[in-house]
Amino acid sequence: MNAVSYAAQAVPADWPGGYWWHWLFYTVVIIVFVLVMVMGAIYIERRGMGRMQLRYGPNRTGPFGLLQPVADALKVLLKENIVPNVADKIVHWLAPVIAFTPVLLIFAVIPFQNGALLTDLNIGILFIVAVSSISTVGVFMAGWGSGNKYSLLGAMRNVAAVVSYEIPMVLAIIGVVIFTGSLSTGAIVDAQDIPFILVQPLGFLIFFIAASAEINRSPFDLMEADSELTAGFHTEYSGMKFAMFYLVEYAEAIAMSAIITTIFLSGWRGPWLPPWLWFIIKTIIVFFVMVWTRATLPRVRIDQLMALAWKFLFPAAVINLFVSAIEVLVWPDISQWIFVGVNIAVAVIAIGVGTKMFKPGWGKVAV
Amino acid sequence: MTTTQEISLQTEPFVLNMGPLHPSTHGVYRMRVTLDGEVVLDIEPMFGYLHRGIEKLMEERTYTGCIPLTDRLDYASAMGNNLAYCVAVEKLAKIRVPERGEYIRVITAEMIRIANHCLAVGSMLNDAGALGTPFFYLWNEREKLYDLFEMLCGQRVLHNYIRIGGVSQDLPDEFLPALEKFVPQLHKFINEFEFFLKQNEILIARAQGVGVLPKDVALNCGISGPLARASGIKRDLRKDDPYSVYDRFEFDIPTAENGDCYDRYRVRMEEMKQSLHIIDQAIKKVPGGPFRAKVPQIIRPPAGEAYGHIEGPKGELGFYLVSDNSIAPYRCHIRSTSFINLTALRQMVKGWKIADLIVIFGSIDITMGEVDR
Amino acid sequence: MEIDENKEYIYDSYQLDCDEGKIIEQMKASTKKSIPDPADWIDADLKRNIVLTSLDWVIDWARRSSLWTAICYPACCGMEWMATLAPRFDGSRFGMEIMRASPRQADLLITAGTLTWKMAPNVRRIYNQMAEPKWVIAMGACGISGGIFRSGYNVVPGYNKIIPVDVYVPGCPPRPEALLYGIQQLQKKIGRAKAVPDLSELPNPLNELPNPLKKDKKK
Amino acid sequence: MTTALSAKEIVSKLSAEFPDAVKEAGADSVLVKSASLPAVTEYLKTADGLKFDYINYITAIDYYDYFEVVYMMTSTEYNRSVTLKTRCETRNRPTVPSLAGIYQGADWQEREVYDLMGITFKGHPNMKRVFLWEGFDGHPLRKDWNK
Amino acid sequence: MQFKFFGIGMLKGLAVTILHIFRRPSTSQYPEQRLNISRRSRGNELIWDREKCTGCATCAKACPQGVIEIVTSTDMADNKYKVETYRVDTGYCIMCGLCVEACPYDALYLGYSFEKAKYRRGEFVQTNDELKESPQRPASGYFHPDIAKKLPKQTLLIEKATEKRK
Repeated sequence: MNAVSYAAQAVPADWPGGYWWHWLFYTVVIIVFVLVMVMGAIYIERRGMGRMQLRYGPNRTGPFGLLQPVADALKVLLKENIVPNVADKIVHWLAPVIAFTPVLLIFAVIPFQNGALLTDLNIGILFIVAVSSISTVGVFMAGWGSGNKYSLLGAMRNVAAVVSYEIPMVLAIIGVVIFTGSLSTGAIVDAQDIPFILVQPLGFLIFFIAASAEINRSPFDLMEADSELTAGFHTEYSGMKFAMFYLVEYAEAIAMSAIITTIFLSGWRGPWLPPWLWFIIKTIIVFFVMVWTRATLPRVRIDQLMALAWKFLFPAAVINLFVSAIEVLVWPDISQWIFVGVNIAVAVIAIGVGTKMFKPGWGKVAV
Repeated sequence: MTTTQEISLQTEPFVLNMGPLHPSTHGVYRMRVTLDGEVVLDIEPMFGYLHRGIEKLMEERTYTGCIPLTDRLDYASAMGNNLAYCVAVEKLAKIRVPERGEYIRVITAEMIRIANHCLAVGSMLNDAGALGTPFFYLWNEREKLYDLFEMLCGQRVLHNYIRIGGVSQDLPDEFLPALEKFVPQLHKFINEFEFFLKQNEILIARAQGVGVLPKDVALNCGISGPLARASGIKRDLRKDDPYSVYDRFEFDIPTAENGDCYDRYRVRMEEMKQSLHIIDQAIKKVPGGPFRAKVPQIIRPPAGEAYGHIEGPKGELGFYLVSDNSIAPYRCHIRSTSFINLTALRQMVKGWKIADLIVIFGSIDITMGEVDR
Repeated sequence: MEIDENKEYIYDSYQLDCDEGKIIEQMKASTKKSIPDPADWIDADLKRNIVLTSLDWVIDWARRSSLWTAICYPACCGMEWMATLAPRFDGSRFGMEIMRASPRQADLLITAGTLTWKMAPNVRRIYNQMAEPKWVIAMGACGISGGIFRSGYNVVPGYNKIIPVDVYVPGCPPRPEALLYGIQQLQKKIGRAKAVPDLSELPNPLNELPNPLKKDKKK
Repeated sequence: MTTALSAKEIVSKLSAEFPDAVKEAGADSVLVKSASLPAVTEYLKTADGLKFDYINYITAIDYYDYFEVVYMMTSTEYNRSVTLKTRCETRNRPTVPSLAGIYQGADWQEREVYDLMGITFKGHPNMKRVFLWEGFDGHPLRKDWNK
Repeated sequence: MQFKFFGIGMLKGLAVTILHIFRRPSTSQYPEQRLNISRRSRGNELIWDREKCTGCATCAKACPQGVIEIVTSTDMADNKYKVETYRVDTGYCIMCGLCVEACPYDALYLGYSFEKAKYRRGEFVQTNDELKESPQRPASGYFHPDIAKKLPKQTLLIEKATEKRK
């Protein structure tokens, strides 16, 4: 028994309000976890990208520059808050809040370790999919409410990306659900004797790409697109509200890393170390891969983004779904290690065929 | 892979003001972009935000005093501007440059070409959204060249090194050994960089077939340099109108056929290799003797006019000088490469997306200091 | 989709150009004197108040260790500014590698290059768009005094005609180390004094000038 | 080596087509009447054996008495160059026919000359100031312009 | 557009970036680790030697923008010019070095130091003895090879890079 679950169970069930203590405890845990992880994520990203670019990155504030995110946060929070005259004041104010809340909600169904989660919904996966796309509403409100053309373009791009990528993402998850037979996140982790990244390699790739597109990590960071749209949807935001968006950006990345960890990397399971540590380590590793791609790849164009979703990921996800369904239906009892081999072969063939058939975007338009 | 497709929805165009201070306008360039959604219908380039009146200022300065001004034209490749100006003045005043001076000039000119292409490729990739990494790798190489320039003339960016009739100071003793070390090291780096990006699917998707500049349009617009060579115009003043001692070196002119952004990137990478080849030959052949002809600080060229041009890193860079036998040029016109290369931008971007506009603009490789002068 | 030459679209580009010209002329006419250095303001400020509490110290520490820069590199000094961020000198060690393209999120304006009259309203606009607290470093000879182009017909002799400048870094262009030294001077200044000088009591030409932003709002 | 066509050669080539276009032949440049400039350049650009298809620069010089507009063209095929000049004697709204229809590269360069020297190019599609703002007083590269 | 196999090019790129983590960064951490700058460095100030100067004002003529202000008076006893004011605005000077090049008596040097950031515009104007050489204001070897020899050897990034591979 370790700290987190012990603390959770330390509150006797017969205390007045029983369930609410559990609720309160995990709310605090989630908020602290998200804030600390976001700070860590910012640190990892800046230092990691620094080292990939042959430099050090922030190393002056505190030991090894560990306090850099704290300084950033403090400074941004204390900056002047500007609302442009042409902005829609209410929408402009409301947007960051709406964007931020769903990110916290996602963590309600993420198991930090066995049984340690706010609520083990039996439709956990569905909840994640539903909630994670609400942020887009906030982003679009930001884009529209700012009264800035760059913001609007960025927000439009984000909506388009989320609407398209939701489909391959859900289909990729369904592949996992078929193997597990349950929508509950706890059950999915329990079912992963072999991590699903091996059983579902194609599904993992599709989910990873779709997730990066949905949360606008590079190479799909079209809605911010520094070099094109200055700062995208948050061009007109400063101070506290900008800090919220900045937080959303990284909290979403952490949330997606946590989801990937839960669904594909067998969540908190692992030898030797305590389970919650395994969960955090895996989340950080997934986030690091996101940083890594961000440091390496150029950005795709909006029509190529759409093309990738509809012409490549969607068919691939359907193939993955069918193959998984057939496997589970025909050989329900054999070892999953056989599926590992078969599915990796399927993934390689699907990508190979996709390469030959895929044409990204339509390029030039007659003007 | 460019297919053309009609837009079926009736939409209203809107105008986006890009610049003058936009992250990817390489300075202070401004465009009024008419957009239909993401599609660029038309652009109206506007400049002059860095117009410092260099041509007017040159009329007030002595011939030597103009050299610091030329540095600040194309600040990404200051040495090239110095050379072009001095070539023009020497043509006007009929001054012969000693052998050693000519070789030093060739070495520095090729060094600045490499430095400029490092920046050009890096910033194009940066515009394409590769967040800094390729840019910083290339900048690291540029930094090595900066070191060498600093050793040579004491400044990293604006060199003010080449003088009328030669160069300002002789090579320091440790310069050539350092350069000899640099050449194989850069070869190694270029190979690594090609491995890094040449085959990258996203770069290919973003750059291949994008912003095609047909050969005839390029010629009609007066476009020169890597931009023209990527469109298949095999013209390089180092071969076609050799200045300095370029006729003594062996090198190729890399060209490409398609004239898209990817080809421009390829041509620049190849040119870096060719420049290294020239430097390699020049190091071995640098003769002794004086590095500067005996030219006084203040010269009075005979009345007349001369047009001196060189193949600068960005293309044909020329100075048209009119002298009235006084200590300052009567009129100096700068045939600035960037300004004329930019002419084709409007044709290249029509119908492409706003994201392509940025990449195409980046692939032209301009410096606003040279456009606005 | 065709652009109809005859149809009146959203804007008349010539009219817009003329409007811009008017703003520039207005600006040129109204900036005869340079703005006094904020260092003087702050000294005056220091005499009047203040006891620095430990909370102030933390806030100053946060502000000076994450100076995000606005993008403003018109000319040559931009090269050295890029070099400052590049691996060799690595400005990111001071937590300033994040370049905010949107001035609203930036703290520091490094004016890397010559300022022309045509550009002046835009720079003023960017300065106005930045959220308080904000600082300005004038980089290079052109930023300080107009440098070699000072006698040019389109050149503003120094950024301090347009915006208050906190630190001047000489050189043409200054080496990255020189710029980093300038940034350290600024960091010292942030730690030493109240960050935002009270502009209202002191002679501040900024308040008397036309604000290009207002022009847009009317449209 | 790009050989500059000597004035004699150009004159001999032009005299057949345009007998009264050439005003004066300098050392390596030809002074052309401004009215016949577009026809001459069109001929130089398209005629066999000439093919001056690439325009190097357009500039103007203020000689107090007159403005001289200088054009330099290069033939990429034959690697030869030619320098044409034309003059406008008046200081008040000097006008020269535009070459923007023949060389696209002339478009912005003519705008630049207009902006800085104040020479109007007749027939140019978009004769606006390019560097300075609308409302700028005078044309700075003129010798009699001062602040 | 031709793709070989989806992801190969991207994987190559990813390999390159991850390998760079294990290389030594090329950073020199400025305030603590200082680079030896070039022996010919054109630092951000001008150094004037009062003893050598004859007041000929060649430097002022050579300066492309007229930064140098020099006022002289005739010294009847020695039959020499006496320099009364020698004023340089280092905020205006662009350190092109043409004055140093022009000076026939080696009385002008460019500075070797570059840390000259100031809070006030007025502090850049330096007159007479403020322009003297001192330990805080060492002279650089620009156009003075004898001084250049004494200065430390320049740190080169290229040498750092080639050493590493050995």
